[in-house]
Amino acid sequence: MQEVKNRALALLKDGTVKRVLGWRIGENTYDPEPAFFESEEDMQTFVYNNFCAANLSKYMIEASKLEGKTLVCLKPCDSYSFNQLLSEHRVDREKTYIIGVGCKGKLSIENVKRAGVKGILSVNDTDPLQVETLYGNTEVSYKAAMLDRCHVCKGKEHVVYDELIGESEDTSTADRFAQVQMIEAMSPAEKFAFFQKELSKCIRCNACRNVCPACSCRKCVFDSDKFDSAQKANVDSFEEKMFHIIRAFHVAGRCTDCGECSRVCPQGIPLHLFNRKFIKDINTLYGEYQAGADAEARGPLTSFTADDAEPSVVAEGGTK
Amino acid sequence: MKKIAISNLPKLYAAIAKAQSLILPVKTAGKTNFSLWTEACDVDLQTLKTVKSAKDAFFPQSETLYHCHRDGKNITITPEDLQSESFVVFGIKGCDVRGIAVLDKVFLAEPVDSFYAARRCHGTIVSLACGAPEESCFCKVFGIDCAEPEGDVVTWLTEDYLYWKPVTEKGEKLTALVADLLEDSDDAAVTAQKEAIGKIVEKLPYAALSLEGWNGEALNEKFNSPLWETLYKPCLACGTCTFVCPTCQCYDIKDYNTGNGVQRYRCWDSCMYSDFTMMAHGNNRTSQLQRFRQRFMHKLVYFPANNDGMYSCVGCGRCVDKCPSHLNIVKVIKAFGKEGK
Amino acid sequence: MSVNQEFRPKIVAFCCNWCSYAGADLAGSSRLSYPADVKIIRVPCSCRVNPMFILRAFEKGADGVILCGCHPGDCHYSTGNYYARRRMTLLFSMLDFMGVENGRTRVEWVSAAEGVKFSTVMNDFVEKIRSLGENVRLGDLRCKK
Amino acid sequence: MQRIGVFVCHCGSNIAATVDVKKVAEMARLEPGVVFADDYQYMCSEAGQAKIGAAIKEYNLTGLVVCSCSPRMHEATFRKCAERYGLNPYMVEIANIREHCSWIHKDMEEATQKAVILARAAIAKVNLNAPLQAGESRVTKRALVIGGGIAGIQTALDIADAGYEVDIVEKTPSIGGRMSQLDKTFPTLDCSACILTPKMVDAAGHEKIKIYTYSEVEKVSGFVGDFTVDIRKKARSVDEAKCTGCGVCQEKCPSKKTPSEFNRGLNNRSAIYTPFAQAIPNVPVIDREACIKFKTGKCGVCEKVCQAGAINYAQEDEIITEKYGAIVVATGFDTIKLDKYDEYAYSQSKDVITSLELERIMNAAGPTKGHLERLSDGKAPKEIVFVQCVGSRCSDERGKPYCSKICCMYTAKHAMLIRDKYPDVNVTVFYIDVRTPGKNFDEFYRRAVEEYGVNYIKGQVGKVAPQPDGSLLVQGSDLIDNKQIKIKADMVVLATAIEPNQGVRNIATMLTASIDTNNFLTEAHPKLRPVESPTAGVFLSGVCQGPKDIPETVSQAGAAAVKVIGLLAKDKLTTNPCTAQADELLCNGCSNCAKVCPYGAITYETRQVNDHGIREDRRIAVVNKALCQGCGACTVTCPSGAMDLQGFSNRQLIAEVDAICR
Repeated sequence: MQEVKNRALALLKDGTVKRVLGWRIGENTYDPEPAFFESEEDMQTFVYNNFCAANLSKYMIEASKLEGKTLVCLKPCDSYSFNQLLSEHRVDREKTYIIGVGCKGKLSIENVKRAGVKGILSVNDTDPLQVETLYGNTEVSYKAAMLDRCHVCKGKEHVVYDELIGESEDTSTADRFAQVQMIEAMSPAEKFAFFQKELSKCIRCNACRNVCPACSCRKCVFDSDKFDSAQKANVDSFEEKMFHIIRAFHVAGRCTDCGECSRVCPQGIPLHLFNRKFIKDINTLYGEYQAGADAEARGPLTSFTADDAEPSVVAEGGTK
Repeated sequence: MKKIAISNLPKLYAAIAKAQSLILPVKTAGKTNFSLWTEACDVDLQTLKTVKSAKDAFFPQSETLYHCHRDGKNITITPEDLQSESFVVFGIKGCDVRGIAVLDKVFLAEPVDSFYAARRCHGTIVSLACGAPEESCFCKVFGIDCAEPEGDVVTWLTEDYLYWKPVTEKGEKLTALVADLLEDSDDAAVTAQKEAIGKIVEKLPYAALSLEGWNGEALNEKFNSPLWETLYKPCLACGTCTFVCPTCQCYDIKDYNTGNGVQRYRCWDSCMYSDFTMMAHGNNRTSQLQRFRQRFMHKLVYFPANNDGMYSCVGCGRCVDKCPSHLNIVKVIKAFGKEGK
Repeated sequence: MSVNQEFRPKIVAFCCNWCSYAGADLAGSSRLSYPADVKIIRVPCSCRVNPMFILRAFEKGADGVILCGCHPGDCHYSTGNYYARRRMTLLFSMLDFMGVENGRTRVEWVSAAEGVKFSTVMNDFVEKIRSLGENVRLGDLRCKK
Repeated sequence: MQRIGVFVCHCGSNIAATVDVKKVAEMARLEPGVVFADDYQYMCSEAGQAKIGAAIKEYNLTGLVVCSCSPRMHEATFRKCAERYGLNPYMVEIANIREHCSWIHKDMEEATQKAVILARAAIAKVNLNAPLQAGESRVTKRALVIGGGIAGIQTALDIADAGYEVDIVEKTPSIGGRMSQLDKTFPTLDCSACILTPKMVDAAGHEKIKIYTYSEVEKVSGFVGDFTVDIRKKARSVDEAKCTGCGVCQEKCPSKKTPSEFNRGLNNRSAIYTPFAQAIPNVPVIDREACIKFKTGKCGVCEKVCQAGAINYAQEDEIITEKYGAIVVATGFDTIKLDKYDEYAYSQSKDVITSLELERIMNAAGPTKGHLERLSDGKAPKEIVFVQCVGSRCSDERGKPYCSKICCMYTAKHAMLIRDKYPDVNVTVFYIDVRTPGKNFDEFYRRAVEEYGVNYIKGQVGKVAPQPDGSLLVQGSDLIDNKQIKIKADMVVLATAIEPNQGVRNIATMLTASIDTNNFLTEAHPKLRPVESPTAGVFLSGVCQGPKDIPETVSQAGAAAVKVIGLLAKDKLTTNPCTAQADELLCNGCSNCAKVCPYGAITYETRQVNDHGIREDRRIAVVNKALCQGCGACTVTCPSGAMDLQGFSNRQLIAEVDAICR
């Protein structure tokens, strides 16, 4: 979107910001990469299109350590992550200039491929997507190519920004917790089989952890010897469970449900299910809570009420 | 040239599996990876690229080296047995076969890695030509012919038949094992497919990727290039590229406390991880820039310098497909290419 | 449900120092018996128990894990068990979500005066674990070797 | 690697009868780190301890495991024993093989097997123990009391009488608090001022007590034994040293239209004023918002009439910084605002009043000089209705869920006093329950009903409607006779709920003392530590902790004083070494640990760290060892495992888990 680019360039030129954190145009429309831009020349490769799915808020942790202000482009859902990081003192608001960029639902080339398209040579980002392939030209509807998370978008309002550019469109068509409920309805054996199958694919690449804005530990507990838990590979099926349960637990009440974990998983494991299960439980048991909506709010795991549900609520089916 | 009707493939799998274990692309929860064949498994030869390469078959992501068992004050150490039974890896693509050749350079050179050598010795490779190469493929750049891959047996899949051509002695042996199921055939269908593949390969977007300047001589120039400073920035320091790569061969050795002893195992490691080669004094690569540079320098500069010019990239394009930040070796090569011009 | 009386489960009980551990002591001095399968680990407060400890116990072969603390409102540190309650509720819910039998984990509030309750709870819990049998869904196979 | 000695106690036959102690020792010898294991009749005996001592010397032990009774029984004994023989006391772990084993199991084999496992867990833990040193911190022998009501005065007097310096900080111009506003006190009906004033005088005259009135606590830092407090002494505009308290300035002051706080706004006061005649100090303050001199620059009457020359318009707020060893919160209460209770017509009629207002009306120094009269027309009321539980025991958000505790008694008092002084006045009380536990309380209430003929009706008042003739129509229900009642009253008195003083939230934040949902300060333990706050060195006195009457307040005030004296009597505080500690290389500085710390022991500082060669400034959690009580809440909140608890570390607990499960 030219407007974002022009504005970012103007702010860079007038010295308001020292650098711009956005996306650099890739080899194709669908592979823009997160990038820092420091000069006008560099800005020529800046892009903001519907394939710019990456949540840039986590890059602000490192950018906050740099001298001068960084302009960052945040989509509505990214702004929640930024706010959460802010509440945990991991980013510096003073050093951040936020352009809240509009979002009409982000596209995933994986989903285009999932629709059966092979050998993609070029693709545009409008509805429907015109795809040129090695094996002929085809069309894919925008909706089919949209990231799964955008179908259950939590809203297109930015919760923190300095200025807003571009329009957003509501893309939410499904219930965010439908998948979770589907699993909850299964028998223990079916649930176990479902997760066993999914998690057996895990290769412990840590992409989910490293992309997650809530997983912002300097050193992950699974990389340190503090718990005798340092593991690198899928040695036994237990370890994936341990890793994913604990990871979800550590981000419980802090996860904004940005969906990056599922987006980046090379094995397509629906990792967001763990986070959503916690979010759903928190909402049911402790009242509606949206991490990152309010940088001043106290998280559900660092607060309590005297009459909270007892853990036996689980056996009684109260978390279904 | 032999052939077998597609409808008879389950019989072929069963026949091989009866004699030895069979590893082939299996779809589980929507993703296809190399896995042990079972009656119930969903064999998937249609997906061009398995998520992980076929590397696991010879160099598993994790494997036990030995067990220590403590009984009172006595400790017994039991080494893990080496592979002693034959097995077949079916459906490996040309790039992955070359990947194994890269691993051979590392693990079969002195000192020989006995676990790997035992597997190589007992494994038969049945490769499969790539009927429909995809946009991220650039194996041609590394001199790989995906229309006629290397292997003990080479196969081609058409709409009706799997064409089967034994190449090596191991391949002949396997062919003999399943001879009942195979019928003789001419080369016509295969020749036609090879021609079609060749045309597609020419049209691949990265077909003309130039590796000019990537060799041992370029070490200092490449290492010291300011380009890395920009290139590494989006890197999340995850291990996706490393773990889907057919040639990445780094591993770590760790101990697992079983309660009554220790199980020592080795598992893949990633040079992208901050604790890669962490030692008592700390880490010899302290920044992500250094770690990122290491991966590409290794594949394109150090490895060819030490292995008669053989790159440790085979152009499978998995990292191109899978990098969460859309970084990849192609972008790196191209960035340096532009710089040169 | 048939109960295998031969099966001797491994059960880890985390007890807070101020209430539940004292409650267990009282059960002892009152000679209120419960199966020897239960082994108690003393922690200062129920809020000291990290979910990782619980998963670790299962990993290493435990068949059941129970956490005992002061009754809500009576925490020696005033608020510890409230945090523990939320943490454990969410953890247990996740284990249930993943298909681990929810009877394998439990939280009970036992005061220093409730020796009888401690013994009753442990008897009941052991019985429950026996009926569930060996933990196969959360163990690490390497520990069985 | 540790060199561990394991000592298995027979406890006579208590253990040995069901546990094969020899076998336990034998099995323990096989465990990693164990270099010596033995059993003995009574480990806790002098001879048993000598055996331990000898083994420490002979085998050069670095850690001990004693398999014996509960650590709650003898952990301290064995720690002292270890220390006596030159070992750090925290290198001792107890395997409880009595209460948790021999006493509850009958089968010897089973019990022995369990004892072996319990010993194994203790050995696994001790292998990871590290010597811990109890720290010391100094104690400033001076206490601060926040609030100068009866609670604060009593606490201060008790502390001062024990010989320690005490400062009282009072927000208003005089000490005395709510009690000074009361007319009579239940159940003895003696005059409130008569019993309070001497105490105020005592406090003012006490050589160990310093009183800062018209002052507020502005900042608190430090911790138990060593607090530093900034007190803002607001500008009084009157020089305390010069003022003689003659009162001429107040008489002459031309600005006399400010509602008197002391008389609950029922009459007015001058701009320069002392709240009441017996105020201490008897030095007026100028209310700068009401003062004509301050508003317009013209006037200066007080300055002219003051013969002592005490008036000083230029006076400025003063910040006094003082160190204290202990802080007592005695901030008291106020009545709730009634704006959400329109049905009682409080804002519509001057004759609907609160009980505290009635106190002022009944008081000889009050707005009506003690005559019971209607504020609307000055007429003597003939029909008075009291409404109980206005805002107390309330299930909706208009009021408070708790019982204000004092209303039943003071209403009985009011009813009785009115009937005594004005026998022709009819008194009706609407109540939900009459709650009169307390010495001589129920007798008191029954006198009101039986001797004074006060008409008690169980039921609630639905509406008070002012009538054109100036009367008030009270509509209520009688739940016992199950009928609607209408009373034409001349005056309605509302037993208004009490709530903690507004400023308490701010004070609690400064002190990191916790507050409950009703803004009452939380005690360290509701039963066993009722006058201590969870924050070490902070104590609670009076209604700030929960509703109380005067006798209860005074006894709690004394109890708080004793706790303070106990603290100040120490020269040094020994800190519990089993405290949390943050690993600076792992800490994210995210602040979540501080949120769950009940003691406010965690703060953050920006510090340069060297993380394997990378030097950078990082926000790091710092645990104040003097405040941390070692609960471990922070350790679980910390995702990276940076926060760990000494003595119960992650690795130690995991080692125990592993040992039990293997």
